[in-house]
Amino acid sequence: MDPRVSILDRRLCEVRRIIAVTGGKGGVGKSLITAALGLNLSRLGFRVALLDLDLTSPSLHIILGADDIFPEEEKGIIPPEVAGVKLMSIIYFTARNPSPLRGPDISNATLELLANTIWGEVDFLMVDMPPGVGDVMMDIIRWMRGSEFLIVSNPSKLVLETVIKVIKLLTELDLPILGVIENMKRGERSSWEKLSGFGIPFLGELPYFEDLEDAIGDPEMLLSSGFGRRLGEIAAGLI
Amino acid sequence: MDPRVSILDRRLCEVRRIIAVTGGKGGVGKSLITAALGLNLSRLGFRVALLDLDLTSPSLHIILGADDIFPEEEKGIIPPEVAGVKLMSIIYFTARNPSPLRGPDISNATLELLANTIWGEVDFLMVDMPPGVGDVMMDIIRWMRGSEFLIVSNPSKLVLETVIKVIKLLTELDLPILGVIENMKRGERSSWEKLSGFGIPFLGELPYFEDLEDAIGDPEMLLSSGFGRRLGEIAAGLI
Amino acid sequence: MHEWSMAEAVIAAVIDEAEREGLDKVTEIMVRVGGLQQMENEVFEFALNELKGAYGGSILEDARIILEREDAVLRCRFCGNEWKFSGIRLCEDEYEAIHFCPEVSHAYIRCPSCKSPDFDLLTGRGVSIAWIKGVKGEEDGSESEHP
Amino acid sequence: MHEWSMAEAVIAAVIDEAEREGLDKVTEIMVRVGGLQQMENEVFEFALNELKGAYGGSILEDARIILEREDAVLRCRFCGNEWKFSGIRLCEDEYEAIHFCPEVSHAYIRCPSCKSPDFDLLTGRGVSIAWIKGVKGEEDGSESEHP
Ligand SMILES: Nc1ncnc2c1ncn2[C@@H]1O[C@H](COP(=O)(O)OP(=O)(O)O)[C@@H](O)[C@H]1O
Ligand SMILES: Nc1ncnc2c1ncn2[C@@H]1O[C@H](COP(=O)(O)OP(=O)(O)O)[C@@H](O)[C@H]1O
Ligand SMILES: [Mg+2]
Ligand SMILES: [Mg+2]
Ligand SMILES: [Mg+2]
Ligand SMILES: [Mg+2]
Ligand code: NI
Ligand code: NI
Ligand SMILES: [Zn+2]
Ligand SMILES: [Zn+2]
Repeated sequence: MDPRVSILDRRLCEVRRIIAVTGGKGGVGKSLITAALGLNLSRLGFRVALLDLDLTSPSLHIILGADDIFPEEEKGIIPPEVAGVKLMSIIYFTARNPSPLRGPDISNATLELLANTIWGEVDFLMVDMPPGVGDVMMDIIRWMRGSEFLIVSNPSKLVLETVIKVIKLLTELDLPILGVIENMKRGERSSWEKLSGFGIPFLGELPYFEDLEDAIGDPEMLLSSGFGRRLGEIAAGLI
Repeated sequence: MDPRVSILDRRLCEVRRIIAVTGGKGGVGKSLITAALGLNLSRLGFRVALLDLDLTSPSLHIILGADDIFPEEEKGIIPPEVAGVKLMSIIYFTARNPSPLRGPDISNATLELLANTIWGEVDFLMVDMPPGVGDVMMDIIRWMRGSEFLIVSNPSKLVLETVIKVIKLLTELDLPILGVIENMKRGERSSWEKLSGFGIPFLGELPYFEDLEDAIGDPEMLLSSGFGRRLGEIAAGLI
Repeated sequence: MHEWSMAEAVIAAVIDEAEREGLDKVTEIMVRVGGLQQMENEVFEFALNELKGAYGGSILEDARIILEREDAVLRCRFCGNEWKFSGIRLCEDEYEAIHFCPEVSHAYIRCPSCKSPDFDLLTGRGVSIAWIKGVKGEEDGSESEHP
Repeated sequence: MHEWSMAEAVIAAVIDEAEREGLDKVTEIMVRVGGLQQMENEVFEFALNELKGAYGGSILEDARIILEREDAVLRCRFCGNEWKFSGIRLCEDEYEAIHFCPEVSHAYIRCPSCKSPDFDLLTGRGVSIAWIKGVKGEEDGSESEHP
């Protein structure tokens, strides 16, 4: 018997809300949105933790410029703070080595992090999800009960089909969908047109920001960028 | 004993070259590049087949506008042709239903497709890989022996770390790397600067094309677009 | 038929296994056929017998091939519920899709008790080789079993 | 220590299991400790005994806790080779990372025979509960085993 599952609810019991940022497709901006929302919520006075569950290509540590931090061991694993938010990522343990993980490894590593991380009192735990509709999505559903899902879409035809699958899946299971953020909007094209029929909220759209790349690695610059400020408005709507 | 593994080499024995398009990160353009390279090689007179292994968010059928095709059963599964190339995708079987697959499901479905697809004589089998460094990458390495790897990168800081991991992994295993394509280049920024030290070829760069979205679903338009023509040059270099 | 390509795989695998085990003749092959894949048993058996001489070997020309059905049993990872594939109703296209690729059952089947698509297949996915029997050395002819 | 949080998980899991089985007292708990996770056995055992009264229950206050080491054995999916974790040498940081999260062994360990990172852990990953023994109904006191 695996003892880890039995402790999960206790580990998360001081976490007020869990928001899983998803969408199914890669490269739509899930990680940047997770980070920028978390930073904004923290600046609004909330206690925020971020969990990077894109285990084979984690991004949050890069976005936050979190270079030389490492968790402490104290009756569990204490996530270090960076730019005012707690960050838990497998990057502390894999460093920069290639470390291919198959599905059961992903589930096991996720469960290990969830069973041993001591979050403390947290208002928002933001989970950055990997692309794909697979192990991590299923594991969050079974292991992080009470999660709310925030869906990131964009106007590309290549994104729509997968986003619809994710919405259908969450709807089938009666799981709470916070809404859709349409990222990288340019011109008239929009995916929201085709998503509005699913009866979920529209949280806002973000244009393509040419200078966003400069803010990666610098949380203050990210917050004060057009992207960061726009997500400040969206964050205010989530409270 | 699983009989499927024993037939793989025979199934692939009439395939001259297997090119797996990878990079580790999502949204860098792997699928568009796979499709555009395949279409170009086909126009150059080669027999081309495409295999979509991004099983939970397949894209090739959308890019090729392959709407009402279905494989035939004839001593195996015969991939249908679209725009002059053979296309094998799980989309024929999942339709648009959400179908979450865990790691072992991904491996099993991949093996099922590889064991039963009758490719016939093919000069280039292009494999569109999912993001992540996990089941599919490991399965291609063990089951599609002789594959050559083409790496798609882009100038974002969020892409570099993962691309480096993929290059290191393939290099460790002495697997053939065809080279790196730098996609979505804008301005001065480039990932190739940081990748050139790994001793692998640079295949070329592609700018960001504002009108590329219009060509999705229309193979002829994709071929004649700036993106498609640039990949024609890169395809010529692969022959 | 897809049954044919799976039969080719079985024959190729038996030849591989016989070579690994140093058998001179394969006398019996037990093939387990999972219910999820819905193979047409007659077609599959016909193909297996047609193909016994394939791939250049005479090693399993005389082998007796036995097919055994295995029920497909699914278990939900979310709630633990177990159920049989044979007890649920799908439409024809869905059965066909699952025949081609049993994993796409995740597109059409949900846990009857909690609606989750997060289930595992406990038994009865597809085709597997349960065991083969054969002889080493023509003269002695003693049979031995190889899982 | 991380040992402490794993001990909490074990205690919580034993309470859950005892409730499922309707036990009034847990008398013995066999905890298997996989070599890959490199738990400090004394710390872990100390934590387990300290925590026996945790989560409001007196149900396992008197339970005897037995720890059993299990060797970590890895098997390569590419070439089939098997090897023991205890037979390889890593540096200190690498051991520590694997202690925190055994799956990151895929970042530091390669198959000794073919260099592949595509291996499975056959045994000895981390902490599991092998079985618990307990009694139902104070008066009768008969022991039963629960896997
Ligand atoms: N609104 C935006 N404007 C400009 N670039 C963006 C925007 N959103 C995301 N990006 C860029 O797109 C790429 C993918 O973003 P990322 O957050 O890594 O997506 P995901 O986590 O969904 O894979 C990154 O290079 C990021 O800098
Ligand atoms: N050179 C380019 N110029 C403009 N858009 C591009 C370019 N390459 C890719 N895209 C767009 O980026 C998105 C991701 O491309 P895709 O091929 O799906 O990437 P991947 O397969 O790596 O996830 C798509 O919306 C695609 O249209
Ligand atoms: Mg991301
Ligand atoms: Mg793709
Ligand atoms: Mg499954
Ligand atoms: Mg593994
Ligand atoms: Ni068939
Ligand atoms: Ni420890
Ligand atoms: Zn269920
Ligand atoms: Zn090996």
